[in-house]
Amino acid sequence: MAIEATNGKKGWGDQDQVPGIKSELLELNMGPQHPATHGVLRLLLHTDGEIVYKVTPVLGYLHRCAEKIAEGVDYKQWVVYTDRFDYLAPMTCNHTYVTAVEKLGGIEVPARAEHLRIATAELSRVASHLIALATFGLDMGAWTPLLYCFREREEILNLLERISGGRMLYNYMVPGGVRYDLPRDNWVADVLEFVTMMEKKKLPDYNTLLTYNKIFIERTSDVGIITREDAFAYGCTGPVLRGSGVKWDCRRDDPYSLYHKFDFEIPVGMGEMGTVGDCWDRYIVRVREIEQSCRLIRQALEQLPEGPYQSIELKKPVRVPAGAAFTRTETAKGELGHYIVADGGQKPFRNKVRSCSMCNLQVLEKIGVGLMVSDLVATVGSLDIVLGEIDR
Amino acid sequence: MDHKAIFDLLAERIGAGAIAFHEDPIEPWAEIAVGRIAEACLFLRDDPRLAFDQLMCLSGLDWDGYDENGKGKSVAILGYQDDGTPEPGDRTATGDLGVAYHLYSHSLRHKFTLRVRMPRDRNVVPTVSGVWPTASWHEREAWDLVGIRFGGHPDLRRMLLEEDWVGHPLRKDYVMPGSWSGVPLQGQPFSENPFAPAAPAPAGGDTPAEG
Amino acid sequence: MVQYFADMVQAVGSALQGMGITIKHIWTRPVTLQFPEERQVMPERFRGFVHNDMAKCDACNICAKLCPVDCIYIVTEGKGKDRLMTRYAIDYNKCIWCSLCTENCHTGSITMSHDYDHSVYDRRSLVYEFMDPNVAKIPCHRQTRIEQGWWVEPKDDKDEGGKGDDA
Amino acid sequence: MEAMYAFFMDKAGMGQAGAHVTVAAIMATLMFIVMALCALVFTWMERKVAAFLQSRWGPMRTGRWQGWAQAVADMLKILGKEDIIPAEADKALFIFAPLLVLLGSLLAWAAIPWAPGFVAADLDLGLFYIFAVSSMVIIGILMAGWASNNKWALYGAARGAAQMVSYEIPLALAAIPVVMYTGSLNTQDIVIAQQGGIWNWFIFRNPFLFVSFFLYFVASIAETNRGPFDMPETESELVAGYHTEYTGMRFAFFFLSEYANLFLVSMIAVLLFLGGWWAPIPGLDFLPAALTFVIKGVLMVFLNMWVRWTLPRVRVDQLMHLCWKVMIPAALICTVGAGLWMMASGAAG
Repeated sequence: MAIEATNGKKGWGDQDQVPGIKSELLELNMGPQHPATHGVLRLLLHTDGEIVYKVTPVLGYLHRCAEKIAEGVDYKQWVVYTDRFDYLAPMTCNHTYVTAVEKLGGIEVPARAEHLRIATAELSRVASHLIALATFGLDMGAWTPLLYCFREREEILNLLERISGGRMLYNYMVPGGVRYDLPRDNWVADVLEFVTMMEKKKLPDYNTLLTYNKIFIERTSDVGIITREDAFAYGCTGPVLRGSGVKWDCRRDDPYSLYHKFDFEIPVGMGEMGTVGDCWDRYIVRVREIEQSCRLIRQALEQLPEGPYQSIELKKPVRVPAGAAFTRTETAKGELGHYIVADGGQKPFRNKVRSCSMCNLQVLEKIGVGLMVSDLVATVGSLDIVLGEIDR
Repeated sequence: MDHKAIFDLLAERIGAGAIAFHEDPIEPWAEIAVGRIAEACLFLRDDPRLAFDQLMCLSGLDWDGYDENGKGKSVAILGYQDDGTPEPGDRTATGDLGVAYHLYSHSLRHKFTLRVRMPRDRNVVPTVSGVWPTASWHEREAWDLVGIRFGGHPDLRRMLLEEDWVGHPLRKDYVMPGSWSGVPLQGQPFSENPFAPAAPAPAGGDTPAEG
Repeated sequence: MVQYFADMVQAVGSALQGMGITIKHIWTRPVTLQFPEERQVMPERFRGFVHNDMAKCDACNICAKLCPVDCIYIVTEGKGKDRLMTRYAIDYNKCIWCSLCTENCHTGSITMSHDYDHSVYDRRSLVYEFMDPNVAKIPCHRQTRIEQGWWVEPKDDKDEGGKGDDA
Repeated sequence: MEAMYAFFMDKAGMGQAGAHVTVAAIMATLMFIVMALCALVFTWMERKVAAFLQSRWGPMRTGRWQGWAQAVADMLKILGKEDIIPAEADKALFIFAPLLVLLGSLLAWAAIPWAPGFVAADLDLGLFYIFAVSSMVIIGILMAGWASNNKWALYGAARGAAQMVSYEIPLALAAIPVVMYTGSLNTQDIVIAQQGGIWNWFIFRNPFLFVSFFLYFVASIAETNRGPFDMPETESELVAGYHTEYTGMRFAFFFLSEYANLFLVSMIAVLLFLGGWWAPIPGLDFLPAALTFVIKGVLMVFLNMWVRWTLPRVRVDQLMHLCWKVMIPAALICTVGAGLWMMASGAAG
């Protein structure tokens, strides 16, 4: 499908069309195998030279129909599948799902379990934001921050591996608590040490290396601006919404778990380097969220109460009374939601997942128009999508 | 604002289009007539007392075989037989289809849930993608997976599956096709070793030992 | 005009600062490991390849039922006291290391080993037959049930299936 | 060189023309071998430098020490790769492009003065010649991108052509103050003018020359298409840019020419600003002249790699902005400034 540039209009770009010469927009397939599309996203571009005139995301290359699988496995078994949504921050996805099941099933969760959940989920969020930083830098051509961020992420994976047993896909939370208590070694001390190192040494390094680098600022500021109105209209959530200057965080404003007990701030994009809602704002929101997550981890672990870490027997299947509820929580990428329709049995009747990355990506159709190809890469990177969650 | 009050405002506006309000303890919801949903959504978004500026979620639902008694006796989805082929789908589904809309207002901080329900053979719902642009992809997904048409949608294509895929997987009577574009889609036989002949155990102690 | 020169100074300055960060890493020891020689010590909860201890297994089929991906194949003959197990196989092509099987095993026979690196030439080789090929059938009923928690902290990693956890 | 001419003319009895041809052939072969060796060494060096900057080990397996044989293994592997020419490609151009790119780098090597008297082509217009023939690389890149019949390759080629043509100007302008000081375009003369210790190098002669060196360095990065100015490749945007469709030996030619160019511009920086073969302090002049020259070149290459592995990439329009609105005015100012300085200090000959 080629769009003819001369279909009645005077021209596509700034330049005038030469009369009598048929010109077309160049149709480019960016992806599904492309270094900058963060997985198997395919963007169908119509470009005129470097300028993009139309972006059409094509999804489904990682589709596994997890929602259909949910109807076939019971509530506990499906926790495993939630790991596979946002495979960069699986703990937060676990958290969403178990919160949804608990809300619908009226399951009490012990405070210790909630503290452990928050600590692990925030660790996972830090890991995911590190990947976001790293790959965003890589999209800009900065290789070295990628490796540094992966080095720190590796530390987080080691910590989470020690408490959950899984390296990337944890399957740690269950409805009614967490699967395992603290490990026998001094896990808490190690986490606190890591968090301190992250705040004191690593983040300043990243900031010097990438955040306040002039080239990086030039590449990202005033690029891919999502206005406040667009962010609401397109259902953007998470750092994308906050990057547009909206002080909104599900953890504080629609509280779940024990987040209301802890003290943390919500960083928002303020347009320090350009316009509010540009790529740099979305990026800096993630950097500052890492700091806030570190604070949350410290509070959750320092105030870790004694007591049970599960409220229901693990061997028994979870039964959820009939009903339907939508639950959303703040994952690393945005607000992940589960709409569970239960029929009173062991399996959900319908489990719809509201994918935050999908809504965040959708805005690209609007803001991608008129960008340069390089800026489009930056914008996709700043949206920080993960295809496992979009395609499910 | 209280859910009931929201519903009353809505009922005042669209009259008989607001069919019923269900005071569910976990999540109250309102049932709306299929034809009036876009109008209702526009009202909910634009009325300053309501100001629902975010569509949190739009879910397509297939109510076929839903256990109304809450005993967990819903019709099971079709799975696979022991030989790996999908179960034969001679069951004919008769239940309704539905769509659930979860709305949220950032300024007023209240939520509301709307549901529509329509017979299986008249599966057309007015689109709300004009109200919230985010609904566009949600509706495409609902069309793709559940098979609900959204009237007036600007670009109702399949989103996650291939354009020429047959069927809508999240319907309860969906049968996995045997092949798609010449690609066989059957699963493997679960009861026996899928890779005949049986594999020899690799040598060396690095692997789980034979029992 | 001032902005023009300020930008230039900032560009050069921030580039030099960044180069200062990277050059620091030349002097520090790299963090990566040379894998086959150096190995990370796996934590005790690490979920590696699933291992089934056939001496304990009584073919109750719970693991096979709980497996979300149906990767455990158990074939038995007969009923009651005469029940014989003829096949116990795990397809590692499908296994997703979720540990649902181990935590519900009431005999404690199925465990997650610390073995994580394994490569084969043929994916058929990843279907593991746990039955001794010389013994065609194992009576399922021969042992008493072990009552224990849903998950046992392994006391000694060396006993858990493989040996690849340390080197 | 003179000894070689003498040897072939007198001892072998070849006559003047014969001796010239023979010496040229020998030097060309030598240059090609050195160039190939450089590519091998710098591939390995790039990987190790990148690795250590990034807190990794880099290649450690091939060869006993620090994976030194990795580059050799890579080259052998790349020779064994299938040579693919896309069906829709323009075959002749596709085949010819890598050769042209390589030729451009190779020709420029001829005028590099390795040691006193040891230069393959001792041209009076040496510097001019180097800048002229190295522009041939642009044609090769444009050819490769067009012939591949791949949209990404075309993008890369178009960007590359725009970039390299633009950056030729600041590159040459930055060299003009040096030429003014020397009064000659001959590469040997330029080096000889810097005789005697680090304070006699052109980079430290006056502030304008220092800025010129900096401009030259930035322009040379752009000229070699390396980060942060690797517009023709931009692996995160254009997949691999102009060599997307190339495999095997043809790809190796691009690779070879990239590293040859890298060393070439580093050596030009050394001969223009960093004193050529002269030792930095008198105590170090026991080293052979060629070795001093190469060591300085390698240090410049290291600097280049260090920059590449630290900085993000600029956008293509910012690249042009940098060239036309920042570097060319700055280079012109430096030229004028250096001239005035020269007149003021009475150094003008």
